[in-house]
Amino acid sequence: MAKPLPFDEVEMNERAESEPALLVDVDGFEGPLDLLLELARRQKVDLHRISILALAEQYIAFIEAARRMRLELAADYLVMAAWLAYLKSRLLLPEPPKGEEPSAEDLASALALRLRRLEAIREAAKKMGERSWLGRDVFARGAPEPVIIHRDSHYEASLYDLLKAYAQQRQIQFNSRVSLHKRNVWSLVEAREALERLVGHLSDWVTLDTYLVEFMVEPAMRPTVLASALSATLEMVREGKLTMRQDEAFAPVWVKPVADPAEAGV
Amino acid sequence: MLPDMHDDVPETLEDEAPEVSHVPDHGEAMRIAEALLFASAAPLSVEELGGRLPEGADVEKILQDLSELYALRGVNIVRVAGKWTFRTASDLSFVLARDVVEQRRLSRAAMETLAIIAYHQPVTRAEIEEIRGVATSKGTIDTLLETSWIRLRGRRKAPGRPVTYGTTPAFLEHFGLDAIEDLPGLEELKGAGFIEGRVPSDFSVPLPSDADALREDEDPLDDDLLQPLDMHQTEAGEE
Amino acid sequence: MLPDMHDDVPETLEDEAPEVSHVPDHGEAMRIAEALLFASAAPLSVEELGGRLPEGADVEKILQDLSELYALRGVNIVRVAGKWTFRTASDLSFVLARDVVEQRRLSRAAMETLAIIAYHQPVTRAEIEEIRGVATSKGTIDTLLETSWIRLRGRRKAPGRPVTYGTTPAFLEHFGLDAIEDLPGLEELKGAGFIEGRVPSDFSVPLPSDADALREDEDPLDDDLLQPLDMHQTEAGEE
Repeated sequence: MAKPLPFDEVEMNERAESEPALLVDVDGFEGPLDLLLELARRQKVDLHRISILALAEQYIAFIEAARRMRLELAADYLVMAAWLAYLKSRLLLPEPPKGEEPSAEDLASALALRLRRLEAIREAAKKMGERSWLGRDVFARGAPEPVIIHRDSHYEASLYDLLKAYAQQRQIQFNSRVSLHKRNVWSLVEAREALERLVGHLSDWVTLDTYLVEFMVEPAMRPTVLASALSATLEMVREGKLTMRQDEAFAPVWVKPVADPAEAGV
Repeated sequence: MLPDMHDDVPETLEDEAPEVSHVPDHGEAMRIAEALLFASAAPLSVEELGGRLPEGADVEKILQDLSELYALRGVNIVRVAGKWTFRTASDLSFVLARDVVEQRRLSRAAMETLAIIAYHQPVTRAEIEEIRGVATSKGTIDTLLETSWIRLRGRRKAPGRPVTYGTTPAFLEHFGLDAIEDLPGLEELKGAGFIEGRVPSDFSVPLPSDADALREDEDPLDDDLLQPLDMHQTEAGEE
Repeated sequence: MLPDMHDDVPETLEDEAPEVSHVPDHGEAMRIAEALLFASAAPLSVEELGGRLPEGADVEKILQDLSELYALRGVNIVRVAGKWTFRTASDLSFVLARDVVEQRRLSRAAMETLAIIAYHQPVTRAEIEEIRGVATSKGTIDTLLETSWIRLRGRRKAPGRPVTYGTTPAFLEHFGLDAIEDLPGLEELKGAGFIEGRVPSDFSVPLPSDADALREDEDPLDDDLLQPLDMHQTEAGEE
């Protein structure tokens, strides 16, 4: 309210040049309601007893003065001026019989109420602004102390997980050992080649073990040599190159080259 | 005149047993509450304090005693947004204000808009404009949302389903209010009938409410509102 | 016994002029110092405080009085690194501590290492690595030591005198074993399907022992092992 008085300016406008001041004032208003409120304050009476008619006249005079000075006024201000001109004419004319439309008195009191409400919220905003703002007037602890969180790690592990981990680990170990032994596997191809070479030197029944003995230098090789040799032998029997017999279960396997493929058989 | 710093505090640090044995040591509980309130970066609720105080401690009494104890000191215990915290005494702002790191000043329009949101919440943008008699720039609402003092509450069950705005606990904390009912001048506004809605407008607002629960005439926000830009576009379209 | 919160504080809030006019109001200066110390993000030096207190204030006396005033409260005014600050009373640090029990799972590497220690104890790190076929990180052993399921038993009587590891009673307790001998043997592991397929003839699962008594090939731990870092460095040197 230290604000320059626009209402005075309008009246003074008749007498003196005050264009620059007025320009500033129009810019300073937050819309037509704000301007009306400021004009109303100039009446220096309680907003409850304000003369809306006088207020309307002052507003219209202000707007006309502003337009004379070719000030650019927002449409809002002009709309309000037009509405107030209408209200003024309604207030001056005798009231028509009760119709659909609200009476001029109702319109006037509604406007007064709006002004009072705006003033009330302005007052509230001012009071809020005057409160102690956090970070402006009052302050919180500048260096709050953090809550120290003791993390007590509780490890979860089940016996199942433990045994699984152990078994897997050990299995990887012996699986990798088997893969090392792969180099020591007597492959079927190797067995076949060896048998074919040997068969050429034979003429009579011989136990398979005898043929293979030179390949069985390592005990670890024994199963693979026997298995591959037996497979290769069976293959050669099928092809009619060998004949074989076994006297009883788990007894030595005998083999003999077939001189004449026609004699092939077990 | 000044309250004694140790009123009602049993002298626990001497080797005497407290007189009433079934009540936990009040003085010690006060010290713990003091430490908690001092250390915490955020205000603490009675429940939060109670959970950290010795079993059976009378939290309300402790807070009352602490408030009195610190009432005239350089730091006070205050209740904001329903929780308790230490704040520097407001009369000392002149010494501390120098520390302020460029506190952003709210424009008059923003301050008024904030006040309308606070006193009339839940409130739509159209309603704010009706009270102020002027269009609200998008920037004003954005600035307020940025302060985190206001929030989008929901949508009014009305044509165009406009967004409703309300204040946040941060608003209460910033303005040192315990609850929205403590807004300054609320009684006067109520008395003048401005809050109840005996105003010549198409909306009727009872007492302001910043409760999370939506009013009867509010719908929840839609997912599309997670984009503030969309929100303002939608709103602009409504008017 | 307790210092009065208002010792030396003139009753400035009554409308009396301070008695001694050339000295600034000591009580008011104390309040300002309190607020400054409270609001400051970092401890304040005597100079920094003096610069904000009323002209002529006796900063040292103010700090001394404040220290005494708060000495038995939940927060104290303390001097750290030559500067002054509020701190939670040290005997109340427990209220600021929160115990969080974190459920953590052992990494696969840690689980395997633990299993090998359990079955092969007393076992050295080199032996664990031989079985697992990969190097064991220091972190893995540390994690296991943290669980308190394994312990350092002694030193192997071998070049480099490597540390031997074994399990603890806590290990038995956690895994629900009555004794370490209750760990399933090879046949049981096979029977339970943990080991499948062909098992090499020379494959065996050792009979573990977690007895406190050292084995014949173990020496007692030396004192230098109290430094875990040294221990691991020593071990690393062995490999």
